[in-house]
Amino acid sequence: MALKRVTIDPITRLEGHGKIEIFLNEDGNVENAYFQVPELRGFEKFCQGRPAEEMPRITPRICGVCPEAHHMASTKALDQMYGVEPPRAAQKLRELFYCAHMIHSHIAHFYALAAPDFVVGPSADPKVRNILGLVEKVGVETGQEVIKHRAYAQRIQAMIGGKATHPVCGLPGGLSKALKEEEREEVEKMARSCVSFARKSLKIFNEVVLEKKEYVDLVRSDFYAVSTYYMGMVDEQDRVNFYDGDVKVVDPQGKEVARFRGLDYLEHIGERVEPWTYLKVPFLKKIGWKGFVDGPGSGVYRVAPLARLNVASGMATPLAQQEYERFFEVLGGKPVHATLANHWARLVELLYAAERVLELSRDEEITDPKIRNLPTKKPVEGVGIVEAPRGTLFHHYRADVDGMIQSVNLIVATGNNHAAICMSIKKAAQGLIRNGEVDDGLLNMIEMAFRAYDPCLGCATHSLPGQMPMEVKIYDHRGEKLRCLKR
Amino acid sequence: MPDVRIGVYVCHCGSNIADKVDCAGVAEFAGGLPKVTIARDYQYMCADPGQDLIRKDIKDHKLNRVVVASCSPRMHEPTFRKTLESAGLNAYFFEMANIREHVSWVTEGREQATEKAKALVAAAVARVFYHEPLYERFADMNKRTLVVGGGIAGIEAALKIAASGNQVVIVEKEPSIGGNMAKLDKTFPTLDCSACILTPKMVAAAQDENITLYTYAEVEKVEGYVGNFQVTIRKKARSVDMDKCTGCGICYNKCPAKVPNEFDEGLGMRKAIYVPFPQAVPNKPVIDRQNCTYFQKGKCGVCSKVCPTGAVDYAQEDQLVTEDFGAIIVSTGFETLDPTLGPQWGYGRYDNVITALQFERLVNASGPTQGKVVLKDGTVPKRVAVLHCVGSRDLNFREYCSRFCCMSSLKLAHLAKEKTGGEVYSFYIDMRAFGKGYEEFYNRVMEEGIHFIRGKGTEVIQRAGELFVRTEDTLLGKYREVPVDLVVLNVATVPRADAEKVAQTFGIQRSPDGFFLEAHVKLEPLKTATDGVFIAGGCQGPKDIPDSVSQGAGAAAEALSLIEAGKVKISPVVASVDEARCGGCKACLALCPYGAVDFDDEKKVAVVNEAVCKGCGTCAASCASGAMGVRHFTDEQILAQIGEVLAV
Amino acid sequence: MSEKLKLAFYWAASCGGCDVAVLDTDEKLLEIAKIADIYFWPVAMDFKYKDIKALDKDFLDVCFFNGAVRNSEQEEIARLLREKSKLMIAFGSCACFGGIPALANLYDPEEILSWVYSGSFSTVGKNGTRPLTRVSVPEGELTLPEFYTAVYTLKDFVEVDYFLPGCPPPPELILGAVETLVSGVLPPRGSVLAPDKTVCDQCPREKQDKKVAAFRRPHEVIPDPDRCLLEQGIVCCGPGTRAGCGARCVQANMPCRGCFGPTDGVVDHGAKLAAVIATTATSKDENEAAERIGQIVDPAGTFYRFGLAASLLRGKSLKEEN
Amino acid sequence: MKNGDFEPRIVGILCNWCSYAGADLAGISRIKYPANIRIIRVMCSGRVEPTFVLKAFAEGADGVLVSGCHPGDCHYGEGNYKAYARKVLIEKLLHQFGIEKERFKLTWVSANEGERFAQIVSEMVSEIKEIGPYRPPRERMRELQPGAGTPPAPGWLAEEELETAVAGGAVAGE
Repeated sequence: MALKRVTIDPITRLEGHGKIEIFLNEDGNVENAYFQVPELRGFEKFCQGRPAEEMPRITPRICGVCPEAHHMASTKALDQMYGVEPPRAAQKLRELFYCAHMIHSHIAHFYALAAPDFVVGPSADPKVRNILGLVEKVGVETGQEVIKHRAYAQRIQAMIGGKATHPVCGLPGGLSKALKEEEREEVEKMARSCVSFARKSLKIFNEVVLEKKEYVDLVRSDFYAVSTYYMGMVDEQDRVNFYDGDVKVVDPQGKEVARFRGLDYLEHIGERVEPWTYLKVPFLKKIGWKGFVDGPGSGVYRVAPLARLNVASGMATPLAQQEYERFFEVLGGKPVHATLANHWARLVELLYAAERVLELSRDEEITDPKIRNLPTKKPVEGVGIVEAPRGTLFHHYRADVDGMIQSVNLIVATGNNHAAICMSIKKAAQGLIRNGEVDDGLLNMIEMAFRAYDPCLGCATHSLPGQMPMEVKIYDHRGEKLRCLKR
Repeated sequence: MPDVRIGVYVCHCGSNIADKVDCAGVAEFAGGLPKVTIARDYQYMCADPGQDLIRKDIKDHKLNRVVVASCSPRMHEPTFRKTLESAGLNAYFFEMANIREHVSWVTEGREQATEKAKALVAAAVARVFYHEPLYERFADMNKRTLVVGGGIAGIEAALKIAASGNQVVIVEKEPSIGGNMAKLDKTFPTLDCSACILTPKMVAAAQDENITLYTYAEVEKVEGYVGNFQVTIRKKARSVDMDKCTGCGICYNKCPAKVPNEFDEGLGMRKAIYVPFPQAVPNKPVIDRQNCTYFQKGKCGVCSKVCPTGAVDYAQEDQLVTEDFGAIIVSTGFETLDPTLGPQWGYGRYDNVITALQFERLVNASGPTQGKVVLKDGTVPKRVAVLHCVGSRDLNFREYCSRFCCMSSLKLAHLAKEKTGGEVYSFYIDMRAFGKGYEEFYNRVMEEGIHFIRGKGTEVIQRAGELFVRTEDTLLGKYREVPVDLVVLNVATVPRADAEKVAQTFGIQRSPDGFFLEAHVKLEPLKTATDGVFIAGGCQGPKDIPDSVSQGAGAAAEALSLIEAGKVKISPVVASVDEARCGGCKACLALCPYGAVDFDDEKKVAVVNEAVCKGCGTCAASCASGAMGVRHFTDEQILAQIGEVLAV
Repeated sequence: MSEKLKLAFYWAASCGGCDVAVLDTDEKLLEIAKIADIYFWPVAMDFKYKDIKALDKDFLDVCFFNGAVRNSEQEEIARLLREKSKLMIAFGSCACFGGIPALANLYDPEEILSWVYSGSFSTVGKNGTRPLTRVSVPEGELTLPEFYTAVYTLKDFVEVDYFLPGCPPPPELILGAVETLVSGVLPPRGSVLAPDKTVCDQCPREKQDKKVAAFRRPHEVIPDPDRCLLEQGIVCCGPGTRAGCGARCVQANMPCRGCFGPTDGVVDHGAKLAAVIATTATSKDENEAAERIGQIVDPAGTFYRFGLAASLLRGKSLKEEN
Repeated sequence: MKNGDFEPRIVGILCNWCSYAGADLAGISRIKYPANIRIIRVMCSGRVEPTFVLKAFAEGADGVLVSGCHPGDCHYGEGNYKAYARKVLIEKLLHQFGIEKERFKLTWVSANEGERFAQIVSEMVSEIKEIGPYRPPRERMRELQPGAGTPPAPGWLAEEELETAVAGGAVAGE
């Protein structure tokens, strides 16, 4: 029977915009799926000619959802470019600031973007399948808790960064503003509250997902799993760290295959240009590009919370460590390939971030007024790497002797996942579209596969201008459009 | 805004414009421009019929804006503004397009000229649309004048103004008026005695009921603007009650403390309580507290014991008085270059090297030697050298010519000859005898047998107790060493040490040479950047007595013309602040050359003193918030003009 | 529910910070939800274009449009939302004046593509492959949108009723704007919903006459926290930038970069800033003046950091198109 | 690019006391120079803002000449020093906007330098003829309907007003 035309437009509840094309074979089953990013804003070009020290205040505009990630990566790139080490207090303050950002981002994503699917239900009425609907469901108090703690995280960032969205504090060799004692006390109070909120969030996840068989099956189900390499940053004890450390890569069996810092990223990561998307497709150079396929032979890798838990051998804080162990216990050992497990991993990280902020807020060095070393060397080249909420983020600059930017290279979190997202969507589609049988809830399920990566197309389009609505088009084997899923 | 109705008038200026510009075509073009109600071309717009035409149209066509395309606004803008006013329209609803000086007279082709004329007219029309009515304001003119500096220039100015029946106050820093001229013995070219011609004027000033003398006083602060200055004056403690003192002189005869006498250029001595010179005005003593035993050691007090009227008052203190004036004349004079700056001149190193002013005191009958020219050892010199241009016309010191030293050097040479009968040598670069009777005086002195050596006296050396002046004799083409007994250095004339402070106090600018800057080097020699503040005499640059006197009189005329007008016009083309927008960044404060921009600490905004502002617009051009604007040259007006000037 | 205010939020060429700013109204967001129905908010809610297309003309009371306009898609949506909304609000610096993405106007689109897809360090197989607007893959044909030659502001394409600048706009101003709109007492069309003062007005630093002997870059000095940054030689856009941000950056010891745009009546933000900054460096010695001004790096990227698309020139003159 | 029949349009912004008077003197002395310059008067070169220069280019000027009194001669003391400082920064800006340096000049012309003024204009005209016309970016932004987005050429060109203007019934040179 001939398919009618359906439309999804745009993909909502993810930061940015995207476009999905699905092709079917004779049997009306999925042959291939393409995830296209249709815009280019040109940051890598128009940052050329700008003064290097302005980069931490220009690049956050790549993404207003994770501006701190770009701010920090950029600031670290400047440290290296000017060969200047920030004072200890500054480094601690930067990490505190950055962990606060993780709290904000993970809360926002889980409650505002992801949770509605589980809590309200994938096939619920669109009018209620959102943060407000969620508040209805989980009760106003919880809703207010959510809002309060995200606000706390924003407040902490604003204290240190001047503004929470698009902070200004980062300078080569330190920060522009020290933390006052009264501010520290406030931070400690808020952090303590965030820790208990993070635990509560895990409890909620436990109730609404893990205790519901259909969801657990969904999470476990093969069509939400792709077995790829994983990349993430770890500290010297091989534990998850967002602000600084080695970038570690493990294979689909969880075995370490690479560990690098700074400029060496170029030896490990290559970016392919595909004619059908403006977002380049990164892959592991040493493994090589075998196309959009998984398995140990393919250079496709994944980043973001699940990847970070997969590469690390633990968390640096006690409560998060317990959750980390439980996570792999329930999901059957490392590495976990189930894409939807990202949501759980995200909450484990939320707990870690909260504990870490609390820890740092109690560090007697944190209020030290000495938070800047002035650069003395001539600027050359610098690479700054951090773990953005959505994965590993690379900023790479070259400047002239006057510190004016000559060239910029950026690999953003979502970019790393580009290939994997295509594959996940294909898999999900394969599992969810049978003979072109499609309904609205199921379309949302495709979006769930997509959303699990929390793909930030704001970031993805760092190299692109403008934006494009999301649509899923389905073609038959003759390449004729059967359905266009647009909303 | 009521509907804007613009009238455009294109002037032929006879054939001056019409030869190159299709005036009718331009008028027709103008007729098609937005808001233009009527557009005409006419033979001579500035002639009465032309102006009548405008007046008539304003009435008949209810015009509320007028554009005249003719000559330069620098020529006839005032004319046409009056035309508008006479027709009951605000003068500032007028704009002029300069199609003569900037078009017909400079353009080859008729076509290009016509197109350019159209562009300028379009721009003028666009601009006049945004014109706003502006109103000139008047402030009352205070009739009192302040003269700062009681030298010959200041005295002359004061006497002239007083003669007109208006009040003058002279503020003099020294205990007596008289200035540099009082130190001179004779004056060139007539050789009459300086005191004889100066003293009567000093006395006249002292006795004139319209003149108030504040000697031993200085101006501390000047506020306000032309017509309404508030001036704070510090009357230094004289330690002598001027009312009680009769000037009998017993005090300074009895005073035990001796001090080198400034008036005699340090050659003679005076007492700690003293009158600077016999003809001083006022002729009443002052105590020099730095050198008075009573003030330094707390004992003595001789003067107060001997004073018959008990006028000596050790407890006296400085007095600050604030008075209102309408105009200010600054005549603070000059001083001479410190000769020790040029060791090669030998001053301070050799006993018998002295300055011209010291020589003046030597030859002066009331001077330290009662007029005898003697060396340190008391003997009369047989050979005297007079050096011109010491530090003048010299890139190492002062580039400029000190103007009167050639003549004063001739005078000194003459006096040296007369008093010593010895040989007198005059070392000069070239002789500048430019004034009335000066060349004649030069000839006369030459006949007196002075040795004129054309060569700058570059160095004075002492060998075996004998002085030699080194020079390159440019007539003989030889280097010479001339042996002499006494060397007189006619050192350069320089601005007073406190010139910078004085300039700031009165809002006067200074030229690169450090002297006070006139408003226009040729046409406004007495005006300054600040309305109502005039300069006269040596403070503006080296001057001889006749020049200083005429400048004093001229400055008096400037002041009187303001006083007679009775009112000062305040132009409406000034800066203005939109207080609602000003963010108080203070960027504009330092920019104003007239200090017209002030800061209101209450409201935290800039404020403009419209009476002081001259409307240059520098502040507006530097105000990033657009809060600061300048009337009649607003961004809107100029941007509209720029936009339309390119439309054709 | 129809008595409630009908709102839409939309996100064009921007970073999403504006939407986060809306979330940053925190618990007030719930209050807004009480007095208003949000009909369209792609970043947070499941409503789709078909819902909007279905609406009657002027059905929505207010549309908050953030982001610059960079392609036909965005222009189309802008026009669509304009038609459906009684009031169109340019929300955030990008919609108001192009924002940071408009710095792209300093380069030709071609220059951008060639660096991103050939030049950049980690790009492999530099065989000149470029994204194409039409490309056939084994399974069929795929398309990508083509981009405009420059970044534009919202008002370049549709009538804008109000402007709410800021990168992003602070929650206080957002709530203030909503209150104003609810109150029904509307300011004149075209108004900017922020104070008509400059950042200096909100900056607590002590200010004096501005005479700058030498300009220094933010990373070169540790400034006195109580004195005006510009007077310390650090280029600061405060004197010409609209207030409303609470001078957050300067209070974090960093100079203003002008995200709120100019005050009313200023035609070109960057030009006004250039005027005041240059004037502070005035010297009677031409060489000295030139040397001082020489210390100001990247004036275009500094004074037009957020406003290039709304400036007089709008960007670099593009290469001849033959 | 060379262009024989290209006639550049140059906006001249001159200070009232020196340069405008200098231009007047050129006229009074009947010195001929190219008609390509259109002069606007300000009281002092210190009034000249970067905005004026950019406005001229945005409106399609091929060049902008700003002229004031010689250093030290400013009628207002120091306005021309401010003009100079701004000029240096304007040059940097124009360079970043891809506008050739020949298109913008700041000169000092005194009231008695009519000859010099004429010469400066002639030189500038021929230099700009060499490099050809300037087209503001707006012209190349094909998506933009003519006029769209241009900062409202201060309200006065608004449609309704044009109408009333026509309605105003212009009478041409009677």
